[in-house]
Amino acid sequence: GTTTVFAAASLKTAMDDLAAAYKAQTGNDILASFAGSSSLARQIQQGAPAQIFISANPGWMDTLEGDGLLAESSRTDLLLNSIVLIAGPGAAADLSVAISPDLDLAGTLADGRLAMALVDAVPAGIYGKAALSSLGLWDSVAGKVAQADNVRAALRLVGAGEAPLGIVYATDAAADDQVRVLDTFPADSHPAIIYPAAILKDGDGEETRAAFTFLTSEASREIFRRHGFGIAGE
Amino acid sequence: MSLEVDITHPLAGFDLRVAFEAPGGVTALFGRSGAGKTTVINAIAGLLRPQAGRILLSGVPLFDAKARVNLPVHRRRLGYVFQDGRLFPHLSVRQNLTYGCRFAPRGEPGPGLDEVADLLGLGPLLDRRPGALSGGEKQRVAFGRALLARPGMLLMDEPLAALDAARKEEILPYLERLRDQSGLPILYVSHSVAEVARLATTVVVLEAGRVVRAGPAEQVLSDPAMVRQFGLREAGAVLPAHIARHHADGLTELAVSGGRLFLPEMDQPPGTRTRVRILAHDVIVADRAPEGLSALNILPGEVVALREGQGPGVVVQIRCGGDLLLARVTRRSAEALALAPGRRVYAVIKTVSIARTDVGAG
Amino acid sequence: MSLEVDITHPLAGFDLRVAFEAPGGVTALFGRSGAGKTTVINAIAGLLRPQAGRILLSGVPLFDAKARVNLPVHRRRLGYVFQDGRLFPHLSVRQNLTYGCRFAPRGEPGPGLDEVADLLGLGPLLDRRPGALSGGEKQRVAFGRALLARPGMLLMDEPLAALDAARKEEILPYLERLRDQSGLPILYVSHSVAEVARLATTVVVLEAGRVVRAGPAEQVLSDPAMVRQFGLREAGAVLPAHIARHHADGLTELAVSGGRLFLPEMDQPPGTRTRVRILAHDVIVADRAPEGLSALNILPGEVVALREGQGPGVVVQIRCGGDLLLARVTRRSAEALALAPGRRVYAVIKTVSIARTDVGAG
Amino acid sequence: MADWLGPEEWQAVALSLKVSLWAIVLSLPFGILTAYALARWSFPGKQVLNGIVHLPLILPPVVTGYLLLLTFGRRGPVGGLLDDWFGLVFAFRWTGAALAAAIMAFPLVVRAIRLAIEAVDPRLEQAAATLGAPRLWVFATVTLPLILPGVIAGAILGFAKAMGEFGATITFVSNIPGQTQTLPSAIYTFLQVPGGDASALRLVAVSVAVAMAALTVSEVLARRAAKRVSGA
Amino acid sequence: MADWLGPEEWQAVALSLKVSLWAIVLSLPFGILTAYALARWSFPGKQVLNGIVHLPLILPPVVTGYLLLLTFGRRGPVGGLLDDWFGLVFAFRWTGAALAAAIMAFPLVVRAIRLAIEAVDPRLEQAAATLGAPRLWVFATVTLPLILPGVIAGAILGFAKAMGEFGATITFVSNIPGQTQTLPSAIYTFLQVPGGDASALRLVAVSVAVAMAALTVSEVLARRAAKRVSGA
Ligand SMILES: Nc1ncnc2c1ncn2[C@@H]1O[C@H](COP(=O)(O)OP(=O)(O)OP(=O)(O)O)[C@@H](O)[C@H]1O
Ligand SMILES: Nc1ncnc2c1ncn2[C@@H]1O[C@H](COP(=O)(O)OP(=O)(O)OP(=O)(O)O)[C@@H](O)[C@H]1O
Ligand SMILES: [Mg+2]
Ligand SMILES: [Mg+2]
Repeated sequence: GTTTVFAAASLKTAMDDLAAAYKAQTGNDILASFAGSSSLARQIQQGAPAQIFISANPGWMDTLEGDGLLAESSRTDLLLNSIVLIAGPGAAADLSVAISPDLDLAGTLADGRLAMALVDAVPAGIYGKAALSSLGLWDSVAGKVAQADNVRAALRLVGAGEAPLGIVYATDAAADDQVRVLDTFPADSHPAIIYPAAILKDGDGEETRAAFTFLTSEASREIFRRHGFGIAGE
Repeated sequence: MSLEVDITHPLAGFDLRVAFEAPGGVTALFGRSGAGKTTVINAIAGLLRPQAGRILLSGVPLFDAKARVNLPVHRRRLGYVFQDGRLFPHLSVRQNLTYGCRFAPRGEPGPGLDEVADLLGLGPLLDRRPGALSGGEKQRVAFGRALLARPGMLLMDEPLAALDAARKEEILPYLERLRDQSGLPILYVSHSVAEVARLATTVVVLEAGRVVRAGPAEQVLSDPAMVRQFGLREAGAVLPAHIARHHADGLTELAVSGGRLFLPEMDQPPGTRTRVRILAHDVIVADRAPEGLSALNILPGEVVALREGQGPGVVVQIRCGGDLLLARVTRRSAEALALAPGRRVYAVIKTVSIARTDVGAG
Repeated sequence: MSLEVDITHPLAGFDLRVAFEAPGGVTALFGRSGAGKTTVINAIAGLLRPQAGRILLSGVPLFDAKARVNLPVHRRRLGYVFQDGRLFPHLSVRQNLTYGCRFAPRGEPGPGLDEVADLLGLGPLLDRRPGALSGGEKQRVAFGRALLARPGMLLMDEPLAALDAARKEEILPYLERLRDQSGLPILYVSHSVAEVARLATTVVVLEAGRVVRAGPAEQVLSDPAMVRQFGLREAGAVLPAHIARHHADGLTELAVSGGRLFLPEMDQPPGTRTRVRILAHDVIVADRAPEGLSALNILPGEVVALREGQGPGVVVQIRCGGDLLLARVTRRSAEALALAPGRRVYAVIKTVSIARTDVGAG
Repeated sequence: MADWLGPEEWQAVALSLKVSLWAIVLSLPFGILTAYALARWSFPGKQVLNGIVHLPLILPPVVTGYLLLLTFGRRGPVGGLLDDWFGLVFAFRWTGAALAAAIMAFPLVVRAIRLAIEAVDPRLEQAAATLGAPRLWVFATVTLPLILPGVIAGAILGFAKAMGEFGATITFVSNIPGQTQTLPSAIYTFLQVPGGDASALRLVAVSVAVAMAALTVSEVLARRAAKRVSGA
Repeated sequence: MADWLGPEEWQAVALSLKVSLWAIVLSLPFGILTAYALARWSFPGKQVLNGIVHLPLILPPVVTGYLLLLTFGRRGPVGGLLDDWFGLVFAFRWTGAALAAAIMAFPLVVRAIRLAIEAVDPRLEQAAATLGAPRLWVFATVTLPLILPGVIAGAILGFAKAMGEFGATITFVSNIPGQTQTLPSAIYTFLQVPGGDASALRLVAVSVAVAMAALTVSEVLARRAAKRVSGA
C-alpha cells in the first residue's frame, strides 16, 4: 500500500530518508508531495488524495482543523526548528555579531539588504519579523528587508552575496556552505516554530495510522534530527 | 440561361448603378480602367454585397436585397477568372487546376484535366507551384481552374491580358467553341475590341459606374457614337453573313446582304450563319469599280451619311444591301470623290484584312 | 547610355542564357508567355542573382559574376514597373508615387507629382489606398512611382496590359517623349506588336530563354521570318521617313524613299526624321495606277519576292524606292495580277491606316 | 545517462513530456477555433472572449492554479460534473497537469495562430469559394495550410510553455511523484532543500535539451511549410 | 475605489504598471531586431539564438530568476559592469523587476513579431529597393508598418505577461514594498496566509482590469493598423 503525505517543501530530504526506512521496515510506500504549506492546505480543502499533512505553518493546520478535515485528535506537533541570522560572501568575512536588543543590525547592513522570506506570508519570514520586533530591531531594518517567496530563496540571496545578511531556518543554514551562522535567535523572541502533523479525515485508515505512527516513532525522530530538526516535546 | 443584373453600390468616390441583361452566349463588359467592371463581376460572384438591387441567373435570384436573398459564393457555381490570378500558393499547378473538381456536379460534361492542360500549354508545369510561374502562365492556370470546376457560368476579368498573340490565338477559338457548343454563358471583361468583337454576342459598355450602351454586339460595335469608347482604330461595322461556299484555293465565300466577301478558309460548312467585322479604316471608298487591284472584296453601295471627326478624317456610312458599312477616309479624299449622301460608291475591302479574329459565329 | 546583358541562369525546367545589347532608346523584350522576359528584367534590376555572366550599364558593371560585383538593388537606380504592381498597401496613392523621390538625385530633371498624376489620371485617387483601386489604376500608380524616382533607366514589364485603348493613347505619346527628349533608356516588355513598333528602337526576341533575334526595330519587325513571333496580323514593314510638310486640311506629308505618304497631322516640324510602320495586310497591290479611290497613298514599286504561307495568303515583298514593303494578298489575287519578281506594281495604302500608333520618331 | 537521473526523475521527465504533448493536443484545436473567431468573426462578447483567453498570462500562475482547483477540483462545480458524466477527473491527476499546462499555453497558441490567420489573404479564400468549396473545406484546404507555420509556432510556444509551467500546475494538482510531479515541480522540490541545486541543475539541463530538440524540429517543419507557401 | 485598496497596494499597482511598461519598452526594439534576424537572415548559431530566446519560457521562472541574479546581481559579471560603467543597478530595484519581466516576455514578443515579419511579402521590400531606398529605410517605411499589427500583438502579450510575472521577479529582486513589490508579489503574499483570499481577489481584479484595458486599446490599435494595410 501507499500512503500519500503532503509535506512542506523544506522537509523533502528528511522525508526521502523516512520513505526509504519505511519501505525497508514495512514494504509499504510513503509518497510525499512537496509544496508550500498554503498550496497543500488549499488542495486538502479541495479533496486532495492525501492521508497525512505535515505543515510548516500551524496557521494552515488550524484552518483545516476548523474545517473539520483532520482525523479526530490526530494532530500532533511533530518538529521544531529555530531561526538564525546568517552572513554570506556579501558580508565582511570577519563579521561576528551576537543577537541582542542592542545589536546595530541596520548599521551592520549599511546599504545592504537583510534577506528574509515574506514577512507577512511565509512562516520563516513571520517568525523572523516577530523575533526582530520583540528585540526592538524591526523598525530600524524594516526598510532594508528583501523578502523572498520562500526561505530557500532568501538563503540563496545571501549565498550569492546579493544580501550580506539573512534570516533563515537553522536547518537550511546548516546545509549550505556558502553561508555561516552568526547567531541563533533566542527561542523566546518568537512563537515556537512548530511543524504540526495530522491524519486527514478522508484518508484515515489502518495503513495511514501505521504510517503516521512510523513518522512519530523514535526511528523517524532520529532521521529528523539528523536533518537538523528539533523534536517537539523534547 | 440569362443573367439579369440591376444593382446599386455606392463607394467613397465611386457610385455604381448598373442594370443590364446578359441573354446567354458571351456578354462583353467594356469600359475604361476604373469604370466598374470588376466591381460588377464581384457582385455577381457574391464577393461583394451590393447595397441594393438584385441579380438573377436564369430567373433564380442569386441576390435580392428586398427579398433578403444572398446565395453564398460557393453555391453560385460561377467560374471566376480573377484579374489578379489568386492561385493557391501552397498547391501545385495540378492541384490548383483540380481544386474545384470535387464540387463539380456529377456527370456534368466538360473538358478534363489533360485537355485543359493541353489547351493552355500547362503540361510541363503541372508539378510546379504558382510562385515559379510567369505572369502569363499564372493567368492560364487561373483560367483552367475556373473551367475545370464546371461552372454554370464563366466570369472572366481580362483573362488574356498577359498573353502573347500566339497563345491568344489558341485560346480564343476554344472560347468560341465553349460559347457555341456548350452553351456556357460567359461574362467577359476585356480592353481588346478585337477580342470582344470576336467573342461577344452582347456588349455592355460601362462608364463611371453606369451602363451607357448595351445590346447585341453587331449593333453596339457598329454604333458610330461608340467610337470614343472603342478608340478610332477599332471603329467598324459587324455584318451578319452566311457561308456561301469554299473555294479550292483556300478561300471561303461569304454572302452578305450587299454582295460577296472572300475570306481565308473557315471550318464551318456552307450555310452556316456567321458575323463579319469590317473596321472603318480597312475600307477604301472608290467612285468607280476598281480594276487591277489585289483586293477581292468590292461591294457597291450608297453613301448614307458623313460624320466629321476632330482630325482630318471623315467617317462615311455606306449602305451595302441591307447593312451599313463604316469607312474612314481623309477629308481631302472625301472632297476629291465628292462624297455626299446619295452618292453611289464602291467599298473596297482587302480580303485578308477581314482576319480570323474578326469573325465569329452569330 | 547602353545596357549590355550576358547572363546564364538555369532554373528547374527552364534554362536562361541570354546575351544582348540595348544601345539606348527603347529596347523591346518580346517573347511568348514564359519565354523569360521577367526573369531577364529581374536579373537586371538585381532581384535575381544570375548564376553567371555580367550586366553593364553604360560600361559600369551592375553585376559581374567573375569580378564578384553585384550592386545592391537600391544603388542600381533602375525604375522597375512590375508586372504584378507591388504597390505599398499601407501607403496612400500619393505616398506610393513619391516613395522614391527622397532618393532621387538632386537636381535631376523630370516630371513632378502633379504632372505625373495628371498624365496618368490619378488626380482624384491620390488619397486612396491601393486596396481601393481598380486593376488598371494600380498599374498606372506603379508606372508613376517608377517615373518619379528619377531612375537612370526604366524597366517596364507589360506596363499597359491592363489599360484601355484610350488610356494607352494618352500614355504612349508620353513614353515617346521620354524616349526622345529625356534620352531615358527603357527596357520594355509587351505582347502588343503595335506598342513595340511604336516605341522600340531595338527589339530583342526571346524564345524559351534564348535570344532568337535582336537588332534595330525596323529590321526585326520587317523580317518576314519573325512573322511567327509577332503573329500574321502584325507582319509589316517599318520605313524611315521625314516630314515634308503640313497641309492646311490637317494632313502631314511624309517623304519616304519610294514617294510621298499622307498622314493625319503630326506635331513635329517639317524636316523631322520619323518612322512609319505599314502592316502587310493594310497594303493593296494594283497592276495599274488606281483612280477614283479614297486611298491617297500610292507608291510605285517592283515585286522582289513572293512567300507563300500555310493559308490562302501570299506575302509579297515590294521594293519602293530604297525600302522594302510587305503586302499580304490572296493567292487568287496574286494569280489574277500575275505577280512575280520583277513585275512593276503599285502599293495602295489608305492614309488613315497608317495610324498614329504606328509612327515613331527614328 | 540512464543512471544520471534517478527513477523518480525519469518519471518526472516522462510525465512532463506526456503532459506537454497532451497540453498541445488539447489546446491546438480550441486554439485554432478561438483564433479564427477572434481574427475573422465579429460577435458580441468578442472582447470578453479575447480577455478570457489572455487571463492565464495576466494572472499570477498561482492564482490560475487556485482557480483551476476551485473549478475543476473534485468539489468544484465543473470537476464534479465531469466526473459524474464522463468519469473524467482532473484533480491531482496527470490529466489535471495537462489541463493546467494547456490553459497556461492557450494565450500563446491563440496569438500565434491568430496572427497567421490575419496574414492570410481573404481573396484566396474567396477564390476557393467561387470554385464551389464550402466554408469548412476552404478552411481545411486553403486557410489551414497557409497558417501552418503559425500553427507550428503556436504549438511550439505552447509546448515550451507547458514544459516550463510550474506555478499553476503545482497549485492545481500538487506535486505527487509519478502522478503529478512534472519536471518543473521536481526542479522546485530540489531547489527547496539544502544541497538540491545540483540535482535541480541536471533536471534543468534535461528540460532545456527536450525543449531545444522540439524547437529545432518545429523550425524545420515551419520552414518546410513556409517554403511550400512561398511556392519556389 | 481609492480606499478599496490600501496605500501599499496602490503602490504595487503603480509599480506593476511602471515595470510592465518599461519591460515592453525594453523588449520591443530587441524583440524586433531578434525577430528580423530569425525570420530573414541566416547565420551560424541561428538555432542557438532561437533557443536562448525561448529559454525563459522553458525554464521554471525560479530558475530564470536565479540565473538573472547570478548574472545581473551586484556581484554578477554583467551586473558589476553595468554598475561600474553606467551606474545601472538591477538588484533589488524596480529596474530589475522590469528586466525580469522583459526577459520573461521576450519569447512571446519575438514570436509574434517574427510571425508578422514572415508574413510580409518580400516583393514589396524589393519594390522599395528598386525605388532607391536603402535597407534600413525599407525596413522603417515598408516592413515596420506592415508588421505593426504583429508588433502590437507582441507588445500586448509581453505586457500581459509582465503584469502576471512573479516567479522570476521575486527570485531576482525579491519583494520590497514600494520598490519591487509588484501586483503578483502582493497577490502571492495574500494567498500564503489563511484568510487572505479576499484581499488577493481584490488585487487580482485590479490586475485583470488593467490588463483588459490594455488589451482593448491594443485591439483597436491593431485593427486600425491592419485596416491601413488592407487598404480599404
Ligand atoms: N473600396 C473602394 N472604395 C472606393 N472606391 C473604390 C473601392 N474599390 C474600388 N473603387 C473604385 O471603383 C472604381 C471601379 O473599380 P473596378 O475595379 O470595378 O474598375 P474596373 O472597371 O475593373 O477597372 P480596370 O479595368 O482598371 O480593372 C474605380 O475607380 C476604383 O477606384
Ligand atoms: N523558381 C522557378 N523555378 C523554375 N522555373 C521558373 C521559376 N520561376 C520562373 N520559372 C519559369 O521560367 C520561365 C520564364 O519565366 P518569366 O517570368 O521570365 O516569363 P515571361 O517571359 O515573363 O512570361 P510572361 O509573359 O508570361 O510574364 C517560365 O517558364 C517559368 O515557368
Ligand atoms: Mg478590373
Ligand atoms: Mg513576365
